[in-house]
Amino acid sequence: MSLTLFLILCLNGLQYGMLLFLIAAGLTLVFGVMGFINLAHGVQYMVGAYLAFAYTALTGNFLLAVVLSLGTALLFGLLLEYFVFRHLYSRSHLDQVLATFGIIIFLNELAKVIFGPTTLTIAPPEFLSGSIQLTDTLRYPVYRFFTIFAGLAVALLLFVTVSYTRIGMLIRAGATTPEMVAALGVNIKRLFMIVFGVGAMLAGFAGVIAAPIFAIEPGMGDNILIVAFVVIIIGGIGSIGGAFVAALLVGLIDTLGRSLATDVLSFVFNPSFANQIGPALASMMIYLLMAAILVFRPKGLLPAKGVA
Amino acid sequence: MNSLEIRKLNKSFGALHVSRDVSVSIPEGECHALIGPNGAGKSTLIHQISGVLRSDSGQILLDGQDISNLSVSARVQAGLGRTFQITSVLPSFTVLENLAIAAQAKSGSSMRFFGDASRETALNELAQSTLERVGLAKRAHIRAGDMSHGELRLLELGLALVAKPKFLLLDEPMAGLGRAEGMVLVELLAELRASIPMLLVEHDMDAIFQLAQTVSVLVEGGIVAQGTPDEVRASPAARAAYLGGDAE
Amino acid sequence: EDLKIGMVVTLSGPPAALGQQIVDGFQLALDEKDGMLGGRKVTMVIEDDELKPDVALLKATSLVEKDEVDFVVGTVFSNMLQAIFKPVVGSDTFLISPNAGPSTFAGKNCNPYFFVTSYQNNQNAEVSGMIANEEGYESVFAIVPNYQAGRDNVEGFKQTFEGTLSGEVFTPLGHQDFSAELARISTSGADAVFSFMPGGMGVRLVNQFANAGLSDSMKFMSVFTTDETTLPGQKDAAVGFLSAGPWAPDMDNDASKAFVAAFETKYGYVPGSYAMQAYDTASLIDSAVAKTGGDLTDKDAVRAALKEADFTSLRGNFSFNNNHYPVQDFHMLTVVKRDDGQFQTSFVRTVAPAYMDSFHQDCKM
Amino acid sequence: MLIGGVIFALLLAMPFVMPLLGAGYLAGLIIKAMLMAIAALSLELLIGYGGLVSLGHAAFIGVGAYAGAIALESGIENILVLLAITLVVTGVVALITGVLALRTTGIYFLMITLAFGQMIYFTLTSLAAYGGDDGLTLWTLGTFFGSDIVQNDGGLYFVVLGVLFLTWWGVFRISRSRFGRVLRAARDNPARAEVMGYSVNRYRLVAYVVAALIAGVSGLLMMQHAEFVSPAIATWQHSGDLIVVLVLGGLATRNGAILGAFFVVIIEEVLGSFFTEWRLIYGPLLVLMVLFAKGGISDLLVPRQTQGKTP
Amino acid sequence: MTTLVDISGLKAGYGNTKVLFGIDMDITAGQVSTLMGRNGMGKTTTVRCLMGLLKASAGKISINGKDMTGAPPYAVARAGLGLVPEGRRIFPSLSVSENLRATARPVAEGWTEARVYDTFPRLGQRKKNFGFQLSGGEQQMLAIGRALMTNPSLLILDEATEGLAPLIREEIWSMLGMLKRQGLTILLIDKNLDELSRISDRYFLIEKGEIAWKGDAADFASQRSHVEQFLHL
Ligand SMILES: Nc1ncnc2c1ncn2[C@@H]1O[C@H](COP(=O)(O)OP(=O)(O)OP(=O)(O)O)[C@@H](O)[C@H]1O
Ligand SMILES: Nc1ncnc2c1ncn2[C@@H]1O[C@H](COP(=O)(O)OP(=O)(O)OP(=O)(O)O)[C@@H](O)[C@H]1O
Ligand SMILES: [Mg+2]
Ligand SMILES: [Mg+2]
Repeated sequence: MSLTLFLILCLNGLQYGMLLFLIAAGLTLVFGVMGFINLAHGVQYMVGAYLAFAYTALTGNFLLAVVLSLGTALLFGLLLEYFVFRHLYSRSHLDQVLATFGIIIFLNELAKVIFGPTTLTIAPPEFLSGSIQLTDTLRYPVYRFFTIFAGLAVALLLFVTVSYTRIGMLIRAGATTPEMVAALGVNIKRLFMIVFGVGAMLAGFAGVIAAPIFAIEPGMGDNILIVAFVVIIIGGIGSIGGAFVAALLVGLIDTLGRSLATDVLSFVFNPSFANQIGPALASMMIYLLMAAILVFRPKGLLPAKGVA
Repeated sequence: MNSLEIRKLNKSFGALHVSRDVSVSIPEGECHALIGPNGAGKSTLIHQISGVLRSDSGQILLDGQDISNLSVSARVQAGLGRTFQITSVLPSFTVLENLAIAAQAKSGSSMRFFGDASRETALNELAQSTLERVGLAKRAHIRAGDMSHGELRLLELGLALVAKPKFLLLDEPMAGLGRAEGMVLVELLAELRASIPMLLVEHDMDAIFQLAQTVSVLVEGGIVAQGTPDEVRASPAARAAYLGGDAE
Repeated sequence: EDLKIGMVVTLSGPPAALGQQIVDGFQLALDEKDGMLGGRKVTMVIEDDELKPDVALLKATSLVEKDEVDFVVGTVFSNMLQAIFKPVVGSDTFLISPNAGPSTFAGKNCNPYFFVTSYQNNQNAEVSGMIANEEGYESVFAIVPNYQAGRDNVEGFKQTFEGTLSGEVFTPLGHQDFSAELARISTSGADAVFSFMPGGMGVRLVNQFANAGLSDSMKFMSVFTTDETTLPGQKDAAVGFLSAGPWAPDMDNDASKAFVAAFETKYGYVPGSYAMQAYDTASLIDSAVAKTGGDLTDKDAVRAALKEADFTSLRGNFSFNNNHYPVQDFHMLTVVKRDDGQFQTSFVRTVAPAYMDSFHQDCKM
Repeated sequence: MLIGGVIFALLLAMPFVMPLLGAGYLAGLIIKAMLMAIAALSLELLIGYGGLVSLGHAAFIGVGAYAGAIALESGIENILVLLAITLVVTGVVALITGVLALRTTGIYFLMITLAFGQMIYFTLTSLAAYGGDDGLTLWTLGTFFGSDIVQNDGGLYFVVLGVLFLTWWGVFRISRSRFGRVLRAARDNPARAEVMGYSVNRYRLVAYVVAALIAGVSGLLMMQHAEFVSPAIATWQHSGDLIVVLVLGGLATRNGAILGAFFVVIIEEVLGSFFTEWRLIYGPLLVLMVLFAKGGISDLLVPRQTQGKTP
Repeated sequence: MTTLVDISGLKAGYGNTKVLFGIDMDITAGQVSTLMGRNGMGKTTTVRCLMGLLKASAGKISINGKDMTGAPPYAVARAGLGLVPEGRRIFPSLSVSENLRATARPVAEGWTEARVYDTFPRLGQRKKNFGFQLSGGEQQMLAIGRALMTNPSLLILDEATEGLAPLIREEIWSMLGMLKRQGLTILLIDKNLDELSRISDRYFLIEKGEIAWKGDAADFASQRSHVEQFLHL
């Protein structure tokens, strides 16, 4: 395998990791702060992608579509929170799982009814389309760089907000002792609503960004939701830093694993056996990673401190 | 023979050395009090003895048996009972069930899959009598989670007693108890003292002077004074660090 | 009494597009014959297998036991076919597959009650190998999803392809990001890519392939990757890409032309081979029921009538082999953009006339 | 108790009225629901009483089914031998994964079980010799010393019903036993249970393995009923379905798992038979059930206070 | 003398259990009021209702003359009530310093982080430690500091000296005396009658969910044995 290929793989892993981070960040906040298991988070990613599709079709302008999609995703998250989720915070995790599962079922079907079952795509905007020459042999698409930078920017913003600002403290405090946060003068319902809305918006943003690279289809959020859960568990629930590290780890390992597992195995085993085992092993890779990490660190890599 | 003997226990959290070479021996029939300022390391020591925290070094002997390397549950099976500083019960079980389950641990295997445990009269009777002892008989069928703070403290003690421990670790049992309840508790402990030796962590000096035959003063992880209550009361080290001037 | 036909296809999730083509194609045939097949009025019971084996099983049992249908038409996917196979043929009901054609039932486990109107799964890939030979590709890179059908397709391709396979990559099902694979492909020095990537995977692969600028330096040939169900998502990215199959919407025969025109008018989209096969399935049932005079009690007679395949296939030549899988011509197809802006596959040339699958010898029937 | 009695009486009477209603299909539907109920009951032991939410439970169904299927393929036909093989294989897999998974709790446990479930699932899909992810059609089935009593044409219905009854009864007994009580105590407050003198993980591991064994048996029966195995039964989505069944039915209630299973199977069947977009109704229905029927179906039938207070 | 908080006819409970059967209390601005009663009589429940943490089934609460019945906790807090809850309830995932700052509402000449550290040097030493790492007593100091940082006009302390070493307890009592002199209104729940009587102006005795006795310092001094009977001393 050439060095170029390896570099591309790393960039891809990075880019996938960033996308995962955008989804996982909202998920880990909502989970960490409200103790709320939101399975519908993946569906919010799908909603983002469909919104981008609809708005690009409507306005013909990608940037405008992004802005509109973000606004709508935020609004959508707030509405969901207001009508459904806030009634579930005090309920058991399993009730939350069931209710959000119902929402997934509904929205996936709705997307199919509205947009049809077939896979849709949107083109990346003109100014982000070409690719950049990195070395003589290595070109990398601008759009993918854009996603990496968008992810990094959001990560930095979130990290600073959560670690150093007052609202960040309140978010962390609300995670363990919401009642006391309220009793000391903070409108916790509104805080939760904001966190939820921002989480939904981040997921939507990930969907918007992913739309031009991947394809848009009903149910597209389901698998990525599981991966996002893997990320927040590896990182430690409620920890933005953990989510970031874990997202990169998962992004890289998954990307490298899928491309290299078979090759690596064929050093050891005969090629046909490697071909048979390799792909299965590659699919298992992130789960192996998670299981291994949990066996040694049952609360994830960088657990949020003091959260029981 | 000493009932509980700890030898040179040490524990650090990072740079913070919380127990420094702590050694205490508590003979049969004795109540030994551990006092010291907030953050001195008293609860940490209790955690070390009960096994919730692993010591960095040192030895713990219960009735001559070295229990330093046993798990929490194995130490309980070996005869160690404890209460938590922050109440810890089974909130969704009734008060009686809480005690029955604690009693069950000491009466034969719990890997029994078919009999109805709630009908085991031996366990229920033991639970009931313990309830009466700690003064919660009237609350037997309340969900533990629905009780007030003070009542929970009593249940907490009951949970330790029902298992018939050979030694009792008490971390601030009086905290949160009203005057009247506190007095009941002191009487109860005074009565128990003869049969169950105990290590008592408490900030309520009246209680300590009523109960303890010997006292250790822990300051910043190390023992600075040890002796009878009167000796300790007179010790300048203890007064400076803990009791304050008007303790007399 | 009505002729009862049960249909088990996938109508949920993204693959619903395939199931829908089958439902529409069959319905079109029915409508053209005023709701009658072989002179008998038809009642359809359409069931969604949800792409879950246990659901498929239950639906199939329901069709044969509750509705007591005369024919079961299904399924889209091979694993669904496996799930419904035994209960349907076990109750002596004819099972006609309008799409899935696994090797499992083509050889020693062939069954008198089972017919396939599409193809044997490996055939398209085998024909792709021939196309690669004819086009003069010396080395080809194969990329398929890591599941049974994916592996079968690579095997099929290898069977006929005479050049070297410069690499084979198995991606997870539902794979999103092909850039790593594409990087590898671009440095492999292969003349062409061979792929089997149904549904959304195909859309992503083709778009990412084109975006990476590989279309200029490398040929793209595939099966079930650039077809009428994926082209609306691929559009210009797929133009000129090659595929293998028994039919394309611009097939030069009257029946086919009429079918495509009627279909597009009625449903507003370009029919793919799924719709064509469903239409042919309806025609097949029509011919068999007519031959038996509408009497379906004599199973042997029905079987003989089906076996004759005495109907006008939209594909042109069509007959059944001893294992009840089709013998038909396979062609090289390419993607074109039509004047009305729609995309479709287009007939280029016939590559394998009257082509038989390679399992029929094992069938003792 | 009453409701349970009614359910089992109905199920027992069913085959005698069924011929009037399209036997095989209805039997298939009920068997599907019963199998789901068995698997859900086994999971109940973990979730309802142990507080351990596993998202990899279906993997044991898969392991059980494949152990049986592979043994069948290699010529073993006696159902009792198949059962033994299934139990041994499932038990070993459960023991290994259980020891590791139980190092974690809560959502971490959920995710690590998901991870093990996925590993098992991917392993099953890579069994090319047994059909890979297309699954495997079984041309022969398990027999009871040569008799077909344990097959669809014979008395499989009653076999499944019998296993369901045993599971239902067993899980209930276990929940009230000494063992079950410790398990519930550990769910309530593991630190306290530990200080009471229980080595919490040992109890949890036993529960985990027992639950897996029952799931394995349900897998074997599934195989016998479908005459087909496929890795699809081992997916996490299937585990998720089981959780849905439990929560809908009412967690840690006597009949919740059975009620939930029948509810889910019937509602899907009924809604699905009306129109293809039935999920537009099913989804919101789930949400409404959670919001307004807090204790699940069990509580709708018998509000929890009167429902034999747990010991 | 203005009434800061007025509670009348307050009834409340948990689920089906009734706990409060009609509490009437008035807290006068600038005074130290004490709520006494045996364990489980409803002291904490009364405080929770006052703070809006528990919904009362009947009765009225007004703060500064404004009806606050059923108001959410944050609104009550912003109306000037600062709570040191039973069982400390500090924020375990925040550092000591963050615990103090997170919900602070600074005012001119009010409480600052530095002033809290002056009052509790022990906290100053453990500034960077997380809440969950603190000893029981340290947590208690933090809970008091945290409430002070909201610069309340009424400070409510529910068993605030529980678990504190005698020296610190002494400090807290003298600090409360000082706060009182500075004009802060205080509501105390404590079992330490001797210490209480040094600073308290009003007494409320709660018995089975009702106010069984109330009186001022003079009443308390003269009727102490009567009160102690209620407390079963
Ligand atoms: N996990 C931990 N990490 C870091 N420091 C800790 C940890 N646990 C306890 N400490 C520190 O160790 C010291 C001793 O704590 P410990 O709880 O033993 O005190 P204590 O003597 O019981 O005090 P109190 O009387 O207030 O309960 C305290 O300063 C505390 O902050
Ligand atoms: N969360 C709860 N659920 C149900 N009942 C409760 C709950 N909290 C308290 N109670 C009940 O309400 C009654 C009053 O409790 P409360 O905590 O107000 O008492 P208190 O006077 O503060 O006692 P203490 O001095 O022990 O703190 C008690 O009998 C208790 O059992
Ligand atoms: Mg302590
Ligand atoms: Mg209280």
